[in-house]
Amino acid sequence: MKLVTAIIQPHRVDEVRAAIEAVGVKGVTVSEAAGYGRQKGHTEVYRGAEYTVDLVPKTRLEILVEDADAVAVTDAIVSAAQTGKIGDGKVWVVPVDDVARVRTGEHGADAL
Amino acid sequence: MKLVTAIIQPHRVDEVRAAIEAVGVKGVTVSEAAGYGRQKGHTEVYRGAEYTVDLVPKTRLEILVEDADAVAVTDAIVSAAQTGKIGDGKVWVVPVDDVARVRTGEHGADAL
Amino acid sequence: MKLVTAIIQPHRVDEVRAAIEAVGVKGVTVSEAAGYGRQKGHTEVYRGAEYTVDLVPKTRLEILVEDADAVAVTDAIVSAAQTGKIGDGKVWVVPVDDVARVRTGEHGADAL
Amino acid sequence: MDSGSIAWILTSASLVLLMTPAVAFFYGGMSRTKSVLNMMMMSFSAVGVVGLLWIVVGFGISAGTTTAGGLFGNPSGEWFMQGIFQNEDGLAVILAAFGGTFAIITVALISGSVADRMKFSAWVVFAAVWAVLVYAPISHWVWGGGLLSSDGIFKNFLTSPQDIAGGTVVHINAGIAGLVLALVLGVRKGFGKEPMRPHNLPFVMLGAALLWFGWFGFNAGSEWAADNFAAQIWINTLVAPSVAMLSWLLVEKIRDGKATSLGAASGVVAGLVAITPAALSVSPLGAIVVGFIAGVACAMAVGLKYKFGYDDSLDVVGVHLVGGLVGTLLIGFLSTDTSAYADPGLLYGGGWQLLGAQALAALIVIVYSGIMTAIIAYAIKFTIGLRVSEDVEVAGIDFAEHGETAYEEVR
Amino acid sequence: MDSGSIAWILTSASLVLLMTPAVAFFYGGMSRTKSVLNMMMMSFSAVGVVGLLWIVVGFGISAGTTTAGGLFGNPSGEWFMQGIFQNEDGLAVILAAFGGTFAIITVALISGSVADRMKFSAWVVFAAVWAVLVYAPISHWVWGGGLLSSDGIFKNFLTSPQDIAGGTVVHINAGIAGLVLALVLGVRKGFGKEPMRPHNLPFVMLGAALLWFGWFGFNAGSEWAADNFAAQIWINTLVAPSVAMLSWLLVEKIRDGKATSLGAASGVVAGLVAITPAALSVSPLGAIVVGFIAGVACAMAVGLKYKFGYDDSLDVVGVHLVGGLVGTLLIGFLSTDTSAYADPGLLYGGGWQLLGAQALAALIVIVYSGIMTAIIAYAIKFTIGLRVSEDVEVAGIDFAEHGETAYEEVR
Amino acid sequence: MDSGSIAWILTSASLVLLMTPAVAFFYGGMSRTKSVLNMMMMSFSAVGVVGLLWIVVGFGISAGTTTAGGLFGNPSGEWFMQGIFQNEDGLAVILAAFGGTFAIITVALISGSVADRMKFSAWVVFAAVWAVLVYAPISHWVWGGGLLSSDGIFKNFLTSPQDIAGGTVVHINAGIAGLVLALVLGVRKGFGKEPMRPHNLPFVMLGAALLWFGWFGFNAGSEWAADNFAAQIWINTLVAPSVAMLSWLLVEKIRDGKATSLGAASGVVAGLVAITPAALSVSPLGAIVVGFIAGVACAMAVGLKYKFGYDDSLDVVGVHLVGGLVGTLLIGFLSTDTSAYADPGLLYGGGWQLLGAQALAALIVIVYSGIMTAIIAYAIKFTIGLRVSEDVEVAGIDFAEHGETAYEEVR
Ligand SMILES: Nc1ncnc2c1ncn2[C@@H]1O[C@H](COP(=O)(O)OP(=O)(O)O)[C@@H](O)[C@H]1O
Ligand SMILES: Nc1ncnc2c1ncn2[C@@H]1O[C@H](COP(=O)(O)OP(=O)(O)O)[C@@H](O)[C@H]1O
Ligand SMILES: Nc1ncnc2c1ncn2[C@@H]1O[C@H](COP(=O)(O)OP(=O)(O)O)[C@@H](O)[C@H]1O
Repeated sequence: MKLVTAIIQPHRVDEVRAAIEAVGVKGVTVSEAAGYGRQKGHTEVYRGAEYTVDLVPKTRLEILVEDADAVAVTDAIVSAAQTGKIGDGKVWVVPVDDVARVRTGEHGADAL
Repeated sequence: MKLVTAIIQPHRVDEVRAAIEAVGVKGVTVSEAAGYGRQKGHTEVYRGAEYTVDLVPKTRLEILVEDADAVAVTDAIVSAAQTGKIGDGKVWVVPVDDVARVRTGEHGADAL
Repeated sequence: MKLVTAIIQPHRVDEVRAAIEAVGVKGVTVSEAAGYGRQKGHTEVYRGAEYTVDLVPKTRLEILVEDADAVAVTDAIVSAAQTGKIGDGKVWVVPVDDVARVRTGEHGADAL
Repeated sequence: MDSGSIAWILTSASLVLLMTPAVAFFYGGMSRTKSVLNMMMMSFSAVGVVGLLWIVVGFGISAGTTTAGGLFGNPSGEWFMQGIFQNEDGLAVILAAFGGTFAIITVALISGSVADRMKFSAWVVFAAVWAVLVYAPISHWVWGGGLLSSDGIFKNFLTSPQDIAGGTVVHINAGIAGLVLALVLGVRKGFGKEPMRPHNLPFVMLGAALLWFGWFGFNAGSEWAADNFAAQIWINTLVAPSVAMLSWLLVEKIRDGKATSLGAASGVVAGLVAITPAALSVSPLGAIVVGFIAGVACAMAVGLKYKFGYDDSLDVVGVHLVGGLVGTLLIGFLSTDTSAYADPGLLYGGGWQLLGAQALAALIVIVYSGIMTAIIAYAIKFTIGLRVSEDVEVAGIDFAEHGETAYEEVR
Repeated sequence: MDSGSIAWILTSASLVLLMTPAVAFFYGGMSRTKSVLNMMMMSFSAVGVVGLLWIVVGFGISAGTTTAGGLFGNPSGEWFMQGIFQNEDGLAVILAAFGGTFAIITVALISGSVADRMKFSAWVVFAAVWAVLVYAPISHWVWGGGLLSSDGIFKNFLTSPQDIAGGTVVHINAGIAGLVLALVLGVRKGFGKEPMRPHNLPFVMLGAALLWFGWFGFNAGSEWAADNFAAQIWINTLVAPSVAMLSWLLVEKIRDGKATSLGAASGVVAGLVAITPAALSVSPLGAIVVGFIAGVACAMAVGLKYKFGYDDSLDVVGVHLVGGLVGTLLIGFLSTDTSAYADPGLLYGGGWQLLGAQALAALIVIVYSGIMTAIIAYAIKFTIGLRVSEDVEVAGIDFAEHGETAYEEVR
Repeated sequence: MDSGSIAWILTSASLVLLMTPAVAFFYGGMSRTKSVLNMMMMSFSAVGVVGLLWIVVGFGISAGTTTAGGLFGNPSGEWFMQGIFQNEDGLAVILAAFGGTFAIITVALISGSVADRMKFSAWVVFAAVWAVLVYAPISHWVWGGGLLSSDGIFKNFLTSPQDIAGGTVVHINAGIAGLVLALVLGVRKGFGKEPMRPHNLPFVMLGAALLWFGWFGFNAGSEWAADNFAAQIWINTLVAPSVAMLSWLLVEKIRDGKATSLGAASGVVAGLVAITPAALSVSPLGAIVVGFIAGVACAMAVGLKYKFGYDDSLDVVGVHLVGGLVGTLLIGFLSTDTSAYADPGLLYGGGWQLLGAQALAALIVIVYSGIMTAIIAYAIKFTIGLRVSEDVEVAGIDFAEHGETAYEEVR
C-alpha cells in the first residue's frame, strides 16, 4: 500500500475530494498546514509596514491507497488542485508496510 | 525503525496513550485532523437546513518505534481505540530510514 | 527522494528555517503538533491544583529532499533546533516513491 | 429642564450606538472564518457612513418640517445640525442624536442577508444612499408627523398605528430590504448544500447579549422621558425576549431534538424585534404572548429560505421581517385599554380598526422600502458592481477585500 | 416624580441584566472547549426561565404583602405584574423589574459548580423551581420586610442585619446552592487529575469586566435613588475589587510564583461579591479592608475542593460563598458610625450585636438554601435524571446536548 | 440635589471604568497569541493599582487645595477619601470617583507601547508611581485650578486653554509617556522585519466598540451635568469618530489598496481621541473636520515608528499623541463663538491667543510627562529591571510571566 500526501491550496479541497472519489478513493484525512516553496517571499503592506510573508496556509490531505492506485490518485489530485499559479502545492507518495482498520482490526488492503 | 501513524477518535486519546505506554512506547506526537472513510455522509439538521457532514474531527498520533515493536504498538492502538462504531479510525506503518534526537544529536534506535 | 520530518520547539522555527535554507532547501510545510518523550511528566500548579502536563506544543516541519541531501538537512535541523534541554524534539527520514508539483505536473526531483 | 430625562436619553443613545457593534458580533460569529471581518466591517462602516450623514442631512429629513404631503421633512436649517446644536433644551438636542443611532443600526441589520459575497465599496455606497432615501423618510412618516402618523393618511381614520420604537421603521424596513438585496445579489456558492455553520457561537451570544442590553435604551429610550411608561417598556423588553428564547428552543427541541445556542440567541433577538413596536401598548402578560408567538414564528421562518431559494444568509428576513410583522400586527389584538395610547386592540375591547391601521402601515413600508432597495441595488450592480468574484468568495472575502484574516493562526 | 432616580434605576436594571451574559463568558471562558456552549446556555436559559417566572409569580412572592410570619410575600394581585404595571410611580415600576434581574443572576451563578456534566433539561427545571422556592422567599426575608428584616426575627433584637445589595440573598445563597448541587451531581471524570484549564482566558476577562461594569448598577442601584449614598456605594464598588484583584495576585505570586490572569479576574469578582452587602455600610478605607481580605480568603478557598473532593468546577463556593461570608461578617466590624444605617460595627464603637445579626442572617440563608437545594436536586435526579452519561461527558456535552460546537475549526 | 445629573455621572463613571477592559481587548487583540494575557493584564492591573491609589492619595493631589503655585493639590484631609465620602452632595461624591476612572485609563493606554517585553512587576510599579507623580498633578493643573487653568499661568493671559475631557491630561500625556517608555525599553526582536499582525481582529473591534460606548461617558460626563452641553458633546462624540473611521479607511484604500478592519477600529479611536478636548468647543461641523483630520493624520503617523526605529508596538504615539495634538490644536481654529467657552478660534472670529494657549498647554504636558516618565523608567530599569529576557520574549511572555496561555488548543 501507499500513502499519498498532498499539500494544496485550501480553496481547492472540494474539487480535489471530488476528483479522488471519482477514481475510487474511499477515505481521506485532512489537516491544516502552512508552507512555502517557489512562491516564497511575496511582500505585503500592512499598517504602514512592508514585510515578507512566507508561510501561506495550506491544506494537507493524506490518502491510503493500494499500490496500483497511487499514480491515478496522484494525477487526480494534481489536475484537480491545479490553478497554474505559484503555491499550488506538492503531492508525494510514501510506501506503507501495513494498514489496520481500528473498528474491525482488519489489516492490509481490506482495511482501506 | 518504523513510524506508526494512527487516526483515532479524539475522545479515545487517553486510552490509547495508556495502551501504548503499557507496551513500552516512550514518546508520541499528537495533532489535530479531520477525516472520513466508511462513516461518510451522515446527515445533520441545523437551523432548518439538512446537510451531509463528511469531515469529522479526529486526532492523529505519530509514534516512532523499533521495527520489532511495530506490530505490538499497532495492535495496542487498535484495541484501545476501538468502540466498534464507524469512524473509529485507521493505523498505518511506514518504514523509517533514520531518526535523530535533537537534544543530543544521537541517531538510530538510541534516538527513540 | 526522502521526506524529512522534524518535531521541534515552536520558538526554534526561525533558526531552523534559516539553517535548512543555508543547505539548499527550497520549500517546507509547517504544522502544529504537541507531544512528549523524555520530558514527560513535568508538574504544574494552577489555581491551587497540581497536575502533570505531558503534551507540550511543538512545531512539525516536513521537507522533501533528494536522497543525497537527507543527511545534511537532518544535521542542519538538529544543530539549529538544539537548546540542549529535554523536549528539543525529533527528526526522522522516510523514503519517498514519488513527488509531484501541482502547478506544473512535473514529477520526481524536478518537482522539488 | 428635566435633567433626569436628559440623563436617561444620553444613556439610551449610548446604549443604542452599542447595538451596531453588537450586530457586528451577532452576524460576525455566524459567519464562516473566512468572512468574519467583512461581516463586521459592514456594521462598523454603517456607523461611520450613516453617523456622518445623519448629522449632515438625515436628521433634517427625519425631523424637519413636514413637506411634500408628509413624505419627508425639510432639511434646510438643519444641515450639519446647525440649528439643533444651539438649542438650550438638552432633551431636544440629545433626541436629535438618539434618532441617528436608529438610522445606523437599521442599515447594519440589512447586512446579514449579504454575507460572504458583497463588494465592500458597494456596501458603503448602498448604506449611504439607503439611509438617506429610505430610512430617513420612513422615520419621518412614523415619528416625524409624516405619512403614517395621526397627521398623515390616518388623519381621518378611526385610529393611527402604534409603533413606539420601530417595528415598521426599523425591523420591517430592514427585513424587506435584506430580502430584496439578497435576491439581487444571488445565492452563495454551496448555498443549501454546504453546512456554513457559525464559526464562533460565543461571539453570536455576545452579540445577542449586547443587543439586549442596548435594546433597553432602544425601547425605553423611545419614551423620550424617564417615567412610568419607560419603566413599563423596560419590563416588556425583559420578558418578551425571555419567552421568545424559550419558545424558539422549544420548537428546536420538538423538531430537531436539540435546543441550540444559536436558537437561544436568535430567539432573544426575535423577541426583542417583536416587542419593539408593542412595548408601550401591551401589558406584561401581552408581552409574554408577543414573545411566545415571535419565538415560534421566527424559528419556523428561518428555514423558508431553503424552500424558496433566496440566500438570506444570516436570517434578516426570518427574524426582522417576520418578527417585526408579528409585533406590529399583535398590537391590533393586545393593545390594552390602560396603555399610553388608550386605544385598545381586539382582545381588550377595541375594534378592527387598530389592526387595520397596523397592517396598512406595515404594507406601505414593505412596498416603499422594497421598491427603493431594488432600485438602489440595481443601480449599484450596473455601475460599480455588487458582488465579488467566485474565486474571492471561495477563498474568503476577508483577505481579498480587507487584506486581513480574522485570526492569525500560525505563530 | 424624581426622574433622576428613575433614570438611574432604568440604567441599573439594564446593567444588572447584562451581568448574566457576563457570567456566561466568565464561566464559558473557564470551561473546556467541548463544553463552552452548555456552560453559556445555563446562564442564557436562566434569563429566559427566571425572567418569565419573575413576571408571572416571583415578584409577588418577593414584594407582596408579608405572609406566613414573614416567610414570603402574597403574590395574589401581582400575577403577571398586573398591579404594578399600571402604577404611575415610575420608580416603583422599574424597581419591580430591577428585582427580577437579581433573581436571574443568582440562578446563573450556581451553574459554575456543575460544568460539563448536567443535563440541560435538568438545569432548566432546577432553575425554574429554585428561583421560585428559594430565591424569591429569601429576597422577601431581607428586602421585602420578611424574616430577616427589622420587622422579622430581628424585631426585638438590638439591631438588624445590613445587606444593601445581596451578600446573603445572592452570593451566600448561590454559593451554598452550588455546593449542594455539585455534591449531588458528583465529580467529573478526571477531576483532580486532568488540568481542565480555561479554554479562553480573554473570555474570562471579558466576563469579569462586564460583571464589574454591571455591578455598579447592582450595588449603587440598590440604593433605589440617585443620591450621595449611591455615589458612596459606587466608590466602594470601585476600590474593593481593585484591592481584591491585587491581594489575590499577591497570594498567587507568593504561593505559586506567578500572578495569573485568571487570578486577576477571580479577584475582581471576589472583591465585588464581598463589597455587595457592605457597600453602604463602610467607608472607602473599610472597602479597602473588605477587598483585601476577600482577595486573600477566596484565593485560598478555591483550592479546598481538591482537599475535600467536591467538584465545584468553576469555584462558586470559593468565590461566592466565601466572598459573601467575608463581606457579610466584616460589616460587623467595619460599619461606620456615619453610614446610612447609623449602626456602627465593632471597630467604629459599636457592640457585638451587629456581628451577631450578620452571622445569624447568613446562617439562616445557608440552612434554608442548602436544604431546599438538596430536595430539588434529588427530586430531579430521581425523576428526569441530573447527569449526562460518561460518554457524553468525555466526548463533550456541547454536541450531545445542543448539537453544536463552540467553534468551527475546519474550514 | 440634581438627581438627573447624579444619575448621569453615576452612569458616566461606570462607562469610563469599562473603557479600561476595552483597552485590554483593543490591545490584546492586536498582540500576538503568545502575549495576549500580559497585554490584557497591564490594563487590568492598572485598574487595581490606580483604582486603589486614587482613593488613597490621587484624588487629594488632583482635587485638593492648590499648593506649590499650582503644581498639585494638597491631599491632606482626603487620604482614603475620608472627607468627600461624607459629603451630602451626591454630585461631588460621584465626581470624585469619576476622576479616578480617568487616571486608570490614562495609565492603561500607555501599555500599548511596551507589548511583548516588559516585566509584569516592572509594569505594576511603573503604573503606581506614574499615576501619582505624573497623572494626578497634571489633572490638577488642567481641571483642579492648577498651573494650566485660568488661575494658573494663563491668569494674565488673554485666554486659557480649552480641554473638556482630557486631550492634554489623558491623551498627549499617555502618548508621550508611551514613546519614552518604548525608547527606554528598546525594540522587540524582529521589529520591522516580522509581520506581528493582530492575532484576533474581532477582539480589536470589540475593544474599539466598548471604547466608543464608554467614551460617551468620558466626554459627555465631563460636562458634570445632564444638560444641553452634555448633549452637544454627545453628538460630537458620535460624528468625529465616524468621520475619522472613514478618513482612515480612505487613506488605506488610496495608499495600500485595501480598507482594513484594524484601520476602522484605529480610526474610531483616533477620532475619539481628537474630539476629547474639543467636544464642547466645536459645532457638529467642526467635529466633522476634527474627525477627518485626525483620521488622516493618525493613519499616516502609525508608520513613523518604522522610519524612526522606536517600537511603539500598538501605536500609542501614532494614535494618542498625534490624535491628542490634532484635537488640542484644532480648538484654536474651530472653537465656535456659541460654544460654552464663548472664546472663539481663528475660523470663528477669534485671534491667535487661543491657539497659542492650546499649544503651550500641550507643550508643558509633553515636557513634564516626558521627563518624569524617563526618570521613572530608568529608576525601574536600574533596580528591579524593566525587560524580560530574549528567550522569554521569543517563547512568549504569557507563559513565563503569568503561567498561562490565552487559549488551550489541544483538547
Ligand atoms: N521541499 C518541500 N518540502 C515540503 N513541502 C514543500 C516543499 N516545497 C513545497 N512544499 C509545499 O508545497 C507548497 C507549494 O509549494 P510551491 O513551491 O509554492 O509551489 P510550486 O511547486 O507550484 O512552485 C508550499 O507551500 C509547501 O507547503
Ligand atoms: N483511505 C484512507 N486514507 C486516509 N485516511 C483514511 C482513509 N480511510 C479512513 N481514513 C481515516 O480514518 C478515519 C476513520 O475511517 P472510517 O472509514 O470511518 O472508519 P472505519 O474504517 O471504522 O469504517 C477517517 O475519518 C479518516 O480520517
Ligand atoms: N517515539 C516518538 N515518536 C514520535 N514522536 C516522538 C517520540 N519521542 C519524542 N517524540 C516527539 O519529540 C518531542 C521531543 O521529545 P523528547 O523525548 O522530550 O526530547 P528528547 O528526545 O530531547 O528527550 C516530543 O514532544 C514528541 O513530539
